[in-house]
Amino acid sequence: MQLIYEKSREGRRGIVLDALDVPEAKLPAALCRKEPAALPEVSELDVVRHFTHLSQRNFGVDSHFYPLGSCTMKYNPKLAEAVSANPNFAALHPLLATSDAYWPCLQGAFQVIYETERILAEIGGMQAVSLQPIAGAHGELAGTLLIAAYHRDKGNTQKDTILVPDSAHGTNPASAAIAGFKVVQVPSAADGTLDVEAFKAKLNDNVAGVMLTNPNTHGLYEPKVHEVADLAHAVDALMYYDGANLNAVIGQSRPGDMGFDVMHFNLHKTFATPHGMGGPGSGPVGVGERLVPYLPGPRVVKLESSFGLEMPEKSIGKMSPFFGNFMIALRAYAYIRHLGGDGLKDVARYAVLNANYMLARLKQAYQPAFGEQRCMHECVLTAAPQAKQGVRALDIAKALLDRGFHAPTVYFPLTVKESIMIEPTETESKETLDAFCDAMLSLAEMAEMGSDALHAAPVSLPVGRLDEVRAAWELLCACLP
Amino acid sequence: MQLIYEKSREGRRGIVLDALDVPEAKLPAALCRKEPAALPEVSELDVVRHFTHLSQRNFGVDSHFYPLGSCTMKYNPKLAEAVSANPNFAALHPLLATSDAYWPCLQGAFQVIYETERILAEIGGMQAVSLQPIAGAHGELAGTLLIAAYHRDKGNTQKDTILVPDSAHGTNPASAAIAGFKVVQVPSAADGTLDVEAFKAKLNDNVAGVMLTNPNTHGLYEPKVHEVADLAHAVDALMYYDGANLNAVIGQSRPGDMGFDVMHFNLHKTFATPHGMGGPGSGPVGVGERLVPYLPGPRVVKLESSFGLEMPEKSIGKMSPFFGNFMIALRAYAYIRHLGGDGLKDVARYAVLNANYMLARLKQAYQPAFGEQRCMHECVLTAAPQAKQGVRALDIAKALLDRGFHAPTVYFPLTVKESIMIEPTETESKETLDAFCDAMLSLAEMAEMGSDALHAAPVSLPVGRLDEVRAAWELLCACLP
Amino acid sequence: MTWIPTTNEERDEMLAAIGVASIDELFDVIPPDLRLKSWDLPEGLSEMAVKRLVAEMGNRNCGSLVSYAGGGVYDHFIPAAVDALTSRGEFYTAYTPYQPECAQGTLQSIYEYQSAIVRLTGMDFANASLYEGGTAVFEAAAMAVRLTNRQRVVIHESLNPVYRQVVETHTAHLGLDIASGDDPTGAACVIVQNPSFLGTVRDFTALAERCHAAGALLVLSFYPTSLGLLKTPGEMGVDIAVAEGQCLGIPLGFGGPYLGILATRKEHIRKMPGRLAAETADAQGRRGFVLTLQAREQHIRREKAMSNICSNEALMALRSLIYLCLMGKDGFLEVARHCHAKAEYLKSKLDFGTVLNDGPTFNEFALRLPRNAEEVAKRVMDQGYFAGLPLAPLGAGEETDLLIAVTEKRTREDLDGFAQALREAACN
Amino acid sequence: MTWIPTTNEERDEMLAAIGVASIDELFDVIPPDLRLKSWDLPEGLSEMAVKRLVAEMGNRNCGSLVSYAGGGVYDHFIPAAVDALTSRGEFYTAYTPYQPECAQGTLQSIYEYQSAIVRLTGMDFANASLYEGGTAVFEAAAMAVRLTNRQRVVIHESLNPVYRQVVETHTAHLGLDIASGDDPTGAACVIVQNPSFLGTVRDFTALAERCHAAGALLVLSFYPTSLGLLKTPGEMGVDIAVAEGQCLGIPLGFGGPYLGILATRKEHIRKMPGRLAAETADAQGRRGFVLTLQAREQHIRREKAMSNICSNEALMALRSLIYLCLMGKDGFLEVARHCHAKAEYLKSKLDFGTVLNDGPTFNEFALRLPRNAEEVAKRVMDQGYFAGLPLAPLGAGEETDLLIAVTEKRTREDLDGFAQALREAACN
Ligand SMILES: Cc1ncc(COP(=O)(O)O)c(C=O)c1O
Ligand SMILES: Cc1ncc(COP(=O)(O)O)c(C=O)c1O
Repeated sequence: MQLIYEKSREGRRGIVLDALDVPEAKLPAALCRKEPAALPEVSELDVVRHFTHLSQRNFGVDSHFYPLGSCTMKYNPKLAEAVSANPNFAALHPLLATSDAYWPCLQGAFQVIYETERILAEIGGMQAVSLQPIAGAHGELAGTLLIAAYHRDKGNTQKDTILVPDSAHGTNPASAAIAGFKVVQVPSAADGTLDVEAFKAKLNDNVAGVMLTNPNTHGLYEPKVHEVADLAHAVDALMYYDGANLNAVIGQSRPGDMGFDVMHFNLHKTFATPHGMGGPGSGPVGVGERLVPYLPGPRVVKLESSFGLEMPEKSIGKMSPFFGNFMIALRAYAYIRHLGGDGLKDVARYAVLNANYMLARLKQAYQPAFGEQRCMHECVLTAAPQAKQGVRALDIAKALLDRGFHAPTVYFPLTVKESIMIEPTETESKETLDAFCDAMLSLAEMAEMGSDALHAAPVSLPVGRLDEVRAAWELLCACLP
Repeated sequence: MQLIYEKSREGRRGIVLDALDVPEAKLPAALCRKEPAALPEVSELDVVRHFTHLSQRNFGVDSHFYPLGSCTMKYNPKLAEAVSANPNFAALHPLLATSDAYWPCLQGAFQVIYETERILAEIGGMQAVSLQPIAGAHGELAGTLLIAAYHRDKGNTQKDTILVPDSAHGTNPASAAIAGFKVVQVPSAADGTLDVEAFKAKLNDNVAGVMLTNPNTHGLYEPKVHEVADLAHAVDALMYYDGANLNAVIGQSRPGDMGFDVMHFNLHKTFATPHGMGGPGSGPVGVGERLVPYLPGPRVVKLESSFGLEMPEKSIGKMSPFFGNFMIALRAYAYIRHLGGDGLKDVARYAVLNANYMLARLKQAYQPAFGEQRCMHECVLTAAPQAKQGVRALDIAKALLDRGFHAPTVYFPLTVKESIMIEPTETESKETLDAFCDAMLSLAEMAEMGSDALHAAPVSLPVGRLDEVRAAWELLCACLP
Repeated sequence: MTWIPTTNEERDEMLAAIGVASIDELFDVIPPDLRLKSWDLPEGLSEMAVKRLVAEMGNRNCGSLVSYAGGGVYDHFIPAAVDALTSRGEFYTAYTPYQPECAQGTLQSIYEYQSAIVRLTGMDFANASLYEGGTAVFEAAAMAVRLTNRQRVVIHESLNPVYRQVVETHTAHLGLDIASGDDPTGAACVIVQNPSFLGTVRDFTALAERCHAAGALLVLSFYPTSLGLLKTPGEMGVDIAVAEGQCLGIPLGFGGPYLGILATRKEHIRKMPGRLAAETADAQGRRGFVLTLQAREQHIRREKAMSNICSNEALMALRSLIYLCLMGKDGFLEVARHCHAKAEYLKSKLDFGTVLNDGPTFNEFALRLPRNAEEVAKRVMDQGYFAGLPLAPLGAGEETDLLIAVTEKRTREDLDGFAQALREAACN
Repeated sequence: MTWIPTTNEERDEMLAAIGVASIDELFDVIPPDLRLKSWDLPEGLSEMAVKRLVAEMGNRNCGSLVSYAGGGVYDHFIPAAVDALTSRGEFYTAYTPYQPECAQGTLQSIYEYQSAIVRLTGMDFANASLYEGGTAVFEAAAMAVRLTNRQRVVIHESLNPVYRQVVETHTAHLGLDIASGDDPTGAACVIVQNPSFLGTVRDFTALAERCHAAGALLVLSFYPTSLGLLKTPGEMGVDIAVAEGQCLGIPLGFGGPYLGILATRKEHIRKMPGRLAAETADAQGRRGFVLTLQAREQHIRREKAMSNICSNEALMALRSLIYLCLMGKDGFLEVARHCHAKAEYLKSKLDFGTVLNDGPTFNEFALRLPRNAEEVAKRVMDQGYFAGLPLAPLGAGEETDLLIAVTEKRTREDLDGFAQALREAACN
């Protein structure tokens, strides 16, 4: 398919403005660019067809089952999209909030923020929540910065380390490091949960915080999470909860009750806001009592008869310039209000049911990474048996594309060789799960028979496997004029 | 692909309402249905995926060049769609207009109707326009009913016949017949235009009206149209203009000036409103002075300082219950206001340029139906040379689908054997026209070489050629529970 | 302002290929005296300016009023997924499926729509769509005339008076005898509506039998939402069932586009107007769908066609199909239940007026007020309500009569507020 | 209320396959003391009720006011095609292109976006997106620290004070020395903004040279729309150019989602944060696109990654790409020309105030009023305007100072009306 730049024709126009109805004005030439930017010269129809065709080269949840482990690719309700098209929100300028003269005109937006933060706090078992972080990783950064502020304030100058399990998502160590902490890794036990003895060995007075997710990235609930929290708290280390896996326990077990002091939510996972080809997400940060004074601000507060803004006493400041990805929060708010308390409880129940069903069906052919254990909202299998026949997890993934399914996550978590991590979510039907399992099982059979076809997959898509080495070598990252 | 009914699972739910907040009410059982309607039981995601997949089995202008002759498949601007999403129009109840108590609340809608009718009248060279007809054929019906009313009013009781050229679109004779007229066909001359001598022979005192389109369905301008009009008027027969081909002459030559008394516009052709897989369209009827008193009503009129409604003196009544397809007219209004007078002139200019360019490129391989004449906005070729090799227009059409183009109109007009009728419209680019011509020429080469592949086409789509005889024989027109 | 992509250079290349010097030359065939005589049109405006212009006009409609107007089209809830799906370009920028292989999306959706209507109505066949509910009544009458070869059409008082006007306009030149009442003797058909224009629910089974005994057909205009609860046309023995499909996920839009529904019995199918999709297969046996029985249609039969309809309302049929799928078996029933219960609740609050219906009603009823209905309407407009339809201007009641419709969108709180406002406006 | 499709029967079949008696049993791993302690959440509401609820909240924002607020995000025109295309499910319901073969739509669009940013800025490389303009400044600073191994970051007064706060929050625990001014000595970078927060346009070429001479980098925060006219970061010799991309077809949306843009020179590419798409081919030689240089990223390098960013703003990058394509070379320039000319026109009408900028401005300027700016703002709010941003609460001016931004959406008539309203509010 051509690039839009290759479709450009000199002099062709898309959008045209009205003639200027005020006098022309000129800036000094020295301040001006020499040549107009070489943007494509295309018609509106060129643009519409081009991007319609590009879209047709994508799998999305709207078109395909998308069991991408750790990403919670659930159905993105059209209600939420409709609600966010409301111009009374969509056209609202965020900096108006900097002057209280304008607050009377922002009450609806303030209320959305206030209520969403209250509701998320209840869901997480937290004291308060800030919508400022833009994505999950940004929530982690906010969290680690809160931990740093807490210790700085308490004079805990020696606390320079964050403990992270080896199964953690890459953003956890990265966020801690970006915040300014040393990162120390804690190994997992053979059963896939945190090795508490190893944890104890790493825990010391320098530890400022511990980042966990529960269930962990092996899809397993950490049964000793409270013990770990107690151990951490004993050395005044704070517990961070990576909310990426909240879909497994929402309405069942709250991070706050597990002993966590700070957490983030992934609105684009648990709360069904769209993933948008890689974002926008939204990663609100929630805190227990200890960290409330440090929250990012300004915060929406209830005044006498209206909403207004206030800076928390010891705020770490602004994680983002305004109120985070407000329009994403608005979608999540619509999602939550539709489901309500009971509906949200069912989310985890059916997410876990679906994952266990798939595990039960697939474990005959693919080796479960952690024996006979049941999983939570996702299951980790390995293609280790298949690899012996020369068929790797990657081959299975590619072959699934040809069968009309998005592939599961492969090669993550890094702790499991040839891992295949399947997260069906609660919005998929049994017949979809069955069709996918059938495909997986038939691929396992093909692998066993030593079929070479799996190495050729995918064959039904616009391109086959692409040469990544060449890409990195040539580094052609822009089409130049 | 499965039917949505085949995806149904007992007890599965899509949209759920809130619990009823008023007392339950019961209707007498004798008035109630025995069983609930067997509608599908599916989830919202089931529905979204199903219809996303269905859409992917369609060609549309947004995705494909669509040179379907006589249908003016031009680009449907997104502006018009955006404008029609405005709830101040989209949620407005049409019957409110029946009480003048509500008129103050309908001024915006009335203004759209008033202005659109005024503008269309100017475009057609008509005195007045009514938006009531729902589609082109309905406009024709309105027109023939207007002609009938005129003659009835004048006591022209003998006028029971409408003359229609043999090249006319099927709706013309059908509309005249549905209105209650006898239809007499007038043959075309060998050069593709109306045979004036033959016309004279058919013209007599019983003729109530004459239906023409100009350019005619051969894509040729009728140079003697005014002579024909004079002849018709001499026997008090009125001239009807089928506006389906207005795209060829908009801003160049107006039906009113050509001598027509009544016409329809196809907003879904000339004015770029979407064709919606076969509708909705909109077919406003325009009239010259003579027919103004008979127009469908009520009509939006300018009162002192506002808009209101009025029934024309001798109105034929209501062609449709309300104001026609108002939201389609609103789209057309946006289209017209964007282009303005000058922009509309260019529409015909480039539509005609594009068609002649294609004719020039293709006439080497496909026989032009009418010799060396230039065409207007569409050209009629024939696959007669190819048919001798056993390759019919249908085969060319199907093979084009495999090349990523919608097929031109084939086997219409009925006057031309193996006709291929190509209408590129003004919104397509030269490179698209070239790519299509290249494909057509290469198919002609294949035909010449006696390639059998053309009979197998299409091979790249979800289905190959379908068995129409079986469909008519088995008549499976609904999936029953 | 333009959507034309052609650059001047490309234009010149094309002119050269054609062998003319200018575009104007291509228009030389037009005799000079037929050239443009007047062209008094506004100048082009940017997209931005058009958007603003239309938004300003929209602001001159009272978009925020809560409406109790019905009379055949209703303010029902439309799930967001309906718009999200029908706005896909592959649907709305396609046309009639002349090439079925690249239009299976369209054709399967028509087939599924036909199936939904058949399941809803209990009839045997449904067509792919007609223009809207009023012309659908005309099409049904014309079909009955064709089927019976009789020239008399009897219209029952239950029929929407606006639809009757549409039928009269369309038949003005046909020499038919359009009569009132319900006597089928010598008639092609009797046309009834259920619920009636004033909202009354009836069972027309007995009339169907009388019609058939007299060799006439029974045509029923129904309200699709009501079929969540009400006896179906099929159960009543109706021959041709027609409807306005707006209530099935289509915006009010000041009158259109809407959806004409037509369903009939097997024995009448060859005289049915409109398109029809049917299942078939390709040479490999893969299921596919095509348009069938096209010999009924204008593009083949010309002046002998069953109807002149060509472009119909396919996209609206798709909307209604998606709506029916989203609501599903249970949801569709719920909507009807809610509409009915809420209307009954409102009725119970309006004791200052007299309900005029002589039988049970579904979600709409006629109320006689102690004062001129249009005056009352004006007053409650200021309170934020469209009170319903004054019946006098519709020729369907006295000056004091108001037609009030209630949908599932109205909450108890809404209804209480409206009842109060109406009471004040009508009684004070 | 639910989006769960599973029927009770299916649930039971699945439980049987798993070998448990109930869903609850699957949660047995959770120790009883960690079970839900509180769950005080509202009850579920239907889609219809949620829509209404949110619409009511929306009505409590003043959606119809005409806004002259800027300060980094602006009320620019967004062509309808941007929404029409980005709302396609295949775009917005996809995720990170982990499987490039089924994500060529995503990957090609990222590549085309990167190309557009490179063409716009005159830089060598652009990444696939960052969160938004403020955190993008932090990422640039962190990148400069990595590249230079220096610990001092100098922030020029031209930078948006809100962005400075964001940088300070993010660097609080890094032990960096955050200084003010423009002295590059010993600095990792100097961070400037063009136009400045108050709207002044400058040429930073000389500063770039000074920076490079001192071994420091120059980071520039730019306003994409202004690059229709203004000297590019590339032309100035900037090392890292960052921007808020909201002006490129993204709604204001009370603060997000927006788009962080980052572009840099070839020599810095391996220290760049964020994703990067590159061209390559498959075994058959068909062109395709993949993510590349992933060893910079968290999922591979973990605590040693260039940034912790994972989900970014891909859909917003797509919006900006579509916007830039629709506007095209000429249209994009036109927008800048109009913004500038209209702002100059408004400026000329505001002679009752003092323009505070010490140089030319693009489309935004700071005005000193004869009266408290917030009071004036309140008054003109009643006339239907957001007058702009009072500068005192932003710590960027006196109580009398107002920051006023003008976009191509304002007509001369708008500007005249606003100037008049402002005059009355400020002077009477
Ligand atoms: C376990 C886990 N933690 C954190 C993240 C980071 O979230 P985000 O991509 O929103 O920054 C992810 C994202 O995939 C994740 O799976
Ligand atoms: C020449 C001609 N006349 C009339 C019509 C009928 O218009 P509509 O389909 O809007 O009823 C058409 C439609 O294709 C046509 O091409």
